[in-house]
Amino acid sequence: MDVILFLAFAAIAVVCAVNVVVQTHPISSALSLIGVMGSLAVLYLLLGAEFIAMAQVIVYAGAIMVLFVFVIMLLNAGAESRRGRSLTAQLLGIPGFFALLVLLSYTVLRLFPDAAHVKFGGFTGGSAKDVGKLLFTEYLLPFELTSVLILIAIVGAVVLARKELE
Amino acid sequence: MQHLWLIPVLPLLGFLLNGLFGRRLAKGAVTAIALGSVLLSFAWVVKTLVGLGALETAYIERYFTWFQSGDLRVGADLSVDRLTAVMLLVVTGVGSLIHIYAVGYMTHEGGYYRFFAYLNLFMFFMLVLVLGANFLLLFVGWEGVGLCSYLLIGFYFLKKSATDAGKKAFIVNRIGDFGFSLAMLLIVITFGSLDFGAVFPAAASKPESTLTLIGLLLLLGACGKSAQAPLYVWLPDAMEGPTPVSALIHAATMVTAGVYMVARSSAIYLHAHAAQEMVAYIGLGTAVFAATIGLAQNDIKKVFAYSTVSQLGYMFLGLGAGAFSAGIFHLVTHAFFKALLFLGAGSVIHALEGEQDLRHMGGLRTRIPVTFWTLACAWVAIAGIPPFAGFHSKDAILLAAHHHAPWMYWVGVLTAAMTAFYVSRAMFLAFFGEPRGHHHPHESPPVMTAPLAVLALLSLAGGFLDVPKFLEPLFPLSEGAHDFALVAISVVAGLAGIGLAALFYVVKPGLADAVANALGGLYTLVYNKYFVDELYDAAVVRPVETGSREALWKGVDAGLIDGAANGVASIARATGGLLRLIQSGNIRSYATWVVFGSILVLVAIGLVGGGAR
Amino acid sequence: MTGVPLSWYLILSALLFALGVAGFLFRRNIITVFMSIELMLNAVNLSFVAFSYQLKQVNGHIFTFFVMVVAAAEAAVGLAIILTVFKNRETLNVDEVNSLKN
Amino acid sequence: MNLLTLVLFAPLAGFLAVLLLPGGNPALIRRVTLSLSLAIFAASLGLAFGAPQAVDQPWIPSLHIRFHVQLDGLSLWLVLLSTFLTPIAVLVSWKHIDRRVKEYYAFLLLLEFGLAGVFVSMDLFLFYVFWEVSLVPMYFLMAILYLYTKAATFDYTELMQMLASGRLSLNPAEQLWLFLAFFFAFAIKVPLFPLHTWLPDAHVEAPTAGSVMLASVMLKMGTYGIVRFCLPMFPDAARRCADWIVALAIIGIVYGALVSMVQPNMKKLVAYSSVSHLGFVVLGTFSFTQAGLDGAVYQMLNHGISTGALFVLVGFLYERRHSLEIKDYGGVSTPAPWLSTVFLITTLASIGLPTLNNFVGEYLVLQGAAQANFRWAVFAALGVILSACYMLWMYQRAFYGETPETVRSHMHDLSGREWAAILPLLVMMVWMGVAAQTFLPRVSESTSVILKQTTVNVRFQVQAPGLRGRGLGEVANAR
Repeated sequence: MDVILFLAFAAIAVVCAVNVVVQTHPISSALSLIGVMGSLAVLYLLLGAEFIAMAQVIVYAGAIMVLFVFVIMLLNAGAESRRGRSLTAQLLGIPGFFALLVLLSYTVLRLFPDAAHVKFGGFTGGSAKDVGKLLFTEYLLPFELTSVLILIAIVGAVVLARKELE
Repeated sequence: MQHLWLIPVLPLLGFLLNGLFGRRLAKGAVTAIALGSVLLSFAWVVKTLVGLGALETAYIERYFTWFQSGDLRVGADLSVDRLTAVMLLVVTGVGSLIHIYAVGYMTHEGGYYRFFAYLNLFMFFMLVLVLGANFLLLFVGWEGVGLCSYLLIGFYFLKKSATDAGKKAFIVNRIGDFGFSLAMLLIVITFGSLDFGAVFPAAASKPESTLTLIGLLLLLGACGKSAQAPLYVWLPDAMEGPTPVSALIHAATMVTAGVYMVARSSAIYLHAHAAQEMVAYIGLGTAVFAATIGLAQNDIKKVFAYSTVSQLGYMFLGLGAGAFSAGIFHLVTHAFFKALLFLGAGSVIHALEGEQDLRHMGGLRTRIPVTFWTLACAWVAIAGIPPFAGFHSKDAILLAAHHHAPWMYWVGVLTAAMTAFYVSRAMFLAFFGEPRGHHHPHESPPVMTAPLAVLALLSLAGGFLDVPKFLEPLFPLSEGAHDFALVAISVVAGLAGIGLAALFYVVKPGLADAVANALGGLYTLVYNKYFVDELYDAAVVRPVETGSREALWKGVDAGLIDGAANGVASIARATGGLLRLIQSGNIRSYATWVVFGSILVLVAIGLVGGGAR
Repeated sequence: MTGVPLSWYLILSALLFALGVAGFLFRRNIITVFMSIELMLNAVNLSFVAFSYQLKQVNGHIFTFFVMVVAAAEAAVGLAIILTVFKNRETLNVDEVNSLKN
Repeated sequence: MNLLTLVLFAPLAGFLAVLLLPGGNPALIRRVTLSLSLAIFAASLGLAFGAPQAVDQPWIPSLHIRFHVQLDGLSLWLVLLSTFLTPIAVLVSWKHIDRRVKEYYAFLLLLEFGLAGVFVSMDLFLFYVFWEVSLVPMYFLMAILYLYTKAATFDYTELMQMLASGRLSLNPAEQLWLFLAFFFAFAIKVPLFPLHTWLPDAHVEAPTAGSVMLASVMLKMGTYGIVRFCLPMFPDAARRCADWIVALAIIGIVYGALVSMVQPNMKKLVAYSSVSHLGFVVLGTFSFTQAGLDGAVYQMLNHGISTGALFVLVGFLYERRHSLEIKDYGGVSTPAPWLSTVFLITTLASIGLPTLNNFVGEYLVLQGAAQANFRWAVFAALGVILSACYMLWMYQRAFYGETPETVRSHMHDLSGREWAAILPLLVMMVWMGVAAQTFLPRVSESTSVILKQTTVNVRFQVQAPGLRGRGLGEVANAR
């Protein structure tokens, strides 16, 4: 069951990710990205990360991607043109992509040759309660700092956007 | 405790009071402070010396450690022995007289308080110089009097020639100090201390080559301070300062510091044969050389300045010949008569409202009689006429020279004749014959003539102070017999000099010019002081200055080093130009490079095997 | 059933990351580029969660949480910048945005 | 919280405080900065009396970097020099700085923080952080990282213990390269000939207070680093390179003096004279003698006081006449007698007149150099002659002679504020010249330790091939 679920959602994630990259219209890319995120949420669940899975759906798929779609609509962005390619990106990009993939995989495999197998329910410490406990004790200061960060980001976004829209 | 520190500190207080508040004080108060501090200091010297009695050994007072590094400790220690006692009396005694004189001389000058502040500061440093119980304290005084000399020569700082002369004095002295400093360094290396009490007793056990080097380096220092060849050039120029300064610093006290220092270091010189020989050679050479220049000078102060150089040469001759006490003896008598000569000259200049050229004087004998008669005392003293002061001391030196090497005696006698000639020439030109100036001379006030009278007495009778006898515990008297023939020859030489001068300038006034013309080139050479200044200027000053500007600053600094730096910069710029191709501003090519870089990192991790635990 | 080897998750993560990189490199639309970045962040999050499983610790979840927060903030500011750029330059093509001043 | 920490961080707090002040009130900012800096100076005076202080706390534990600050005879006076000169820098820029006043004074305090930090850091990483205030010495960074890879610590005390016990051993080549990397970074800062050409230009551009701080304290960071780190950690390499470095130092002494002589610009003249004076410091350091090291450290302080004062005075002149060219002056002593007197005293201090501060330092350096090699002293002493030439010549041209109308109309004597800035410096010149023992024993205490460290290691490795160490034994025999 674990294997089937993993393979299914991993496949969806990869296909959607490829779609993000190859689609020329941003709105298609955005919708594909939502697919990636949704399937990742399932994978998180499989890994025992309930809270993160929920957050993934609500924050990423829900909030962030809506923002993206909203901006795409606002700017009325169309399919991208084909001109003006970067030569460097062309020359180095494709070999770079494969080199990166191979190397990352190699490193990962080498670092974890005998890691345990993942079974659903093998780790149950990822509930909202557990995460919350840790978040509000040991990671209290970083947590508070992120709230400040978000506040600054909101202010920054407002300032940036307002300036041009007035 | 005799509180030796009071001796130098009193003038220092005078300096501080006058220097800080002098501008706001009344002239009378400035005078009182300046004179009072020096007179008190003199009184304290007398009291101390009486209190110390026979002074068979050095009396030392230690105050505080000036600085210490490792085993080397330099203390603020003062000491008095018989040599110091003589120097103290000369410095404070003659110094006091000159201070009194200066009150009259400087009355009408601007910067009255400044003058006396400097003069007091000078007294402070001079007293530290003679009282110091180690070489470094001696050096403090040594540099300090150099500073005061600089300030006082450049006292009329609106005159460029005056400030030039001050600067020249300081810098030439610095060349001497270069030698002195190196000598001190070598002394510390050799003896491990700078204290006189530790160095001199140990001198006998040290290798002669080291002692010779120390002796020669000290001699270089002495040459600078005491205006010996080849570093004498600053002293004639120093006459730009006010006349009391010339008398105090550049005749009676400061310039004799070199003599004092060599005498103080006699223990080293006695074991450094070559160095001592060198002292004699330099002294004799300077004595003759300066005397010849003195023959043809027309500025009354310049004549006396060259005379000072020459007389200092005499003292060095005495020291070099091993007669340290004779050298000090001459130092004392010279302080009397040369101070008198300068103060008298100052009185003449004062009377003539600033005229210094002998050719514009004449016939002053009746106009300013006090000055004339006191100067006459100095005249007979310096000419070596028995039984006056100069005769005794010069005689002692010449006898020692004869004992050392007879030829030195003969050169010394020749110099004595020249000395008698140029002083007589100055006297005849100034006081005899017809008045050549258009001035209306007036006699100086009593505050100036009184010190002249005291000094005149000392010049006449000073020779009977048996300084060599007093110094015998320090410098054993040489056993040379008192040869009357030698004495007679030198006296005759002096008389001949006076006679010749009388012939030239009184009996047949035209003769001098005729002789000068006959000598032609030789006269021009002497008249222009052998062009030594010009030679130094062309050989040292110009090349150094031009070389520094053109070669070092503009060449090496701007050209070579900055050029190299700019070269590096242009290489960097060229590299930057290459890299700039990458900096396209295109986000995606940047990203490509980031990827490229992370791939490299991964490869590196793979190669190094990081993380494989 | 023995379950899925952890390395599969990691390789999936690497694959998604590489795809994100590829998207970043090849796409010219600035919004798509931005989405590629989000993709890379997600790939990293997956790694974190996987490691967390392996080590039986919640810390990885916390990091993921923080990454999400940063991503949200970044999205807000980034999209605002994109808006501004678009207003100024009338383009979303990154190749045409190659200097800081007009 | 001990006094050392307080003195170290007070300027940082002051920096923040000044930044928070309203920018529209420059008078307030000046007063606050002045009183802050005075208070810091007063507090720092306490350091001279109490027992030696140290703070040693973990800072970045995972990298084993510690916040390790310590005060000894070497650093004490340099810290005091920084805190002493900051109020003076505030005073001399009182009128001169009229734009961006807040930023200027705030950064003056930040600079004080950095300088004090450099002098007390006993952790190489911490030292680097403080050093960053002014310059990015890449070689230095590389060198300390290399050391870190070998020793896994940045802590100086620990490094020295490891070196002494042999747990950390560097082969001669490693020592040489590490020494050179450290030395190069420091030598630029000193600056040692031929790396000095940045200095005159920097001074001409800097405002008065900048020049004062640069010349007085920041240049000392280089010489301090050499004495503190280069010598004890790499003694063999230091001794091996000593001949070359001394040669450069002597060239610097003579060369700086010669080039000073022909400068038409006062600030450049003083800047080149710094090259000459700091040559003495390097010479004393690499003589490896007690006197030389004491003299070198003392000379650092002396140079801080007297050259600082010279820059202050040149700044005063500039405020009046708005020119740094010597030819634009002349006869200044008639309209401004006190200014001239003070300038003269400072000049005399700078050329090493006994009873003023520089003399003691120069003498000890020369003594140390002479003990190591008499020829060094001979060449270095030439610099003493030349210093008289250029300083007095400048003084004569600027202050003596007839006063041109252009000068007379601008020149007035010292104001109360100017007195407040210069008088402490004058007092220090005399004090340090006459009562050198106030300062020297503490200095000797530290330098003798450093000297011992350089000697001990030589004894260990004296057989190392190609090493011709001049051990202390030889020096002792020479005496």
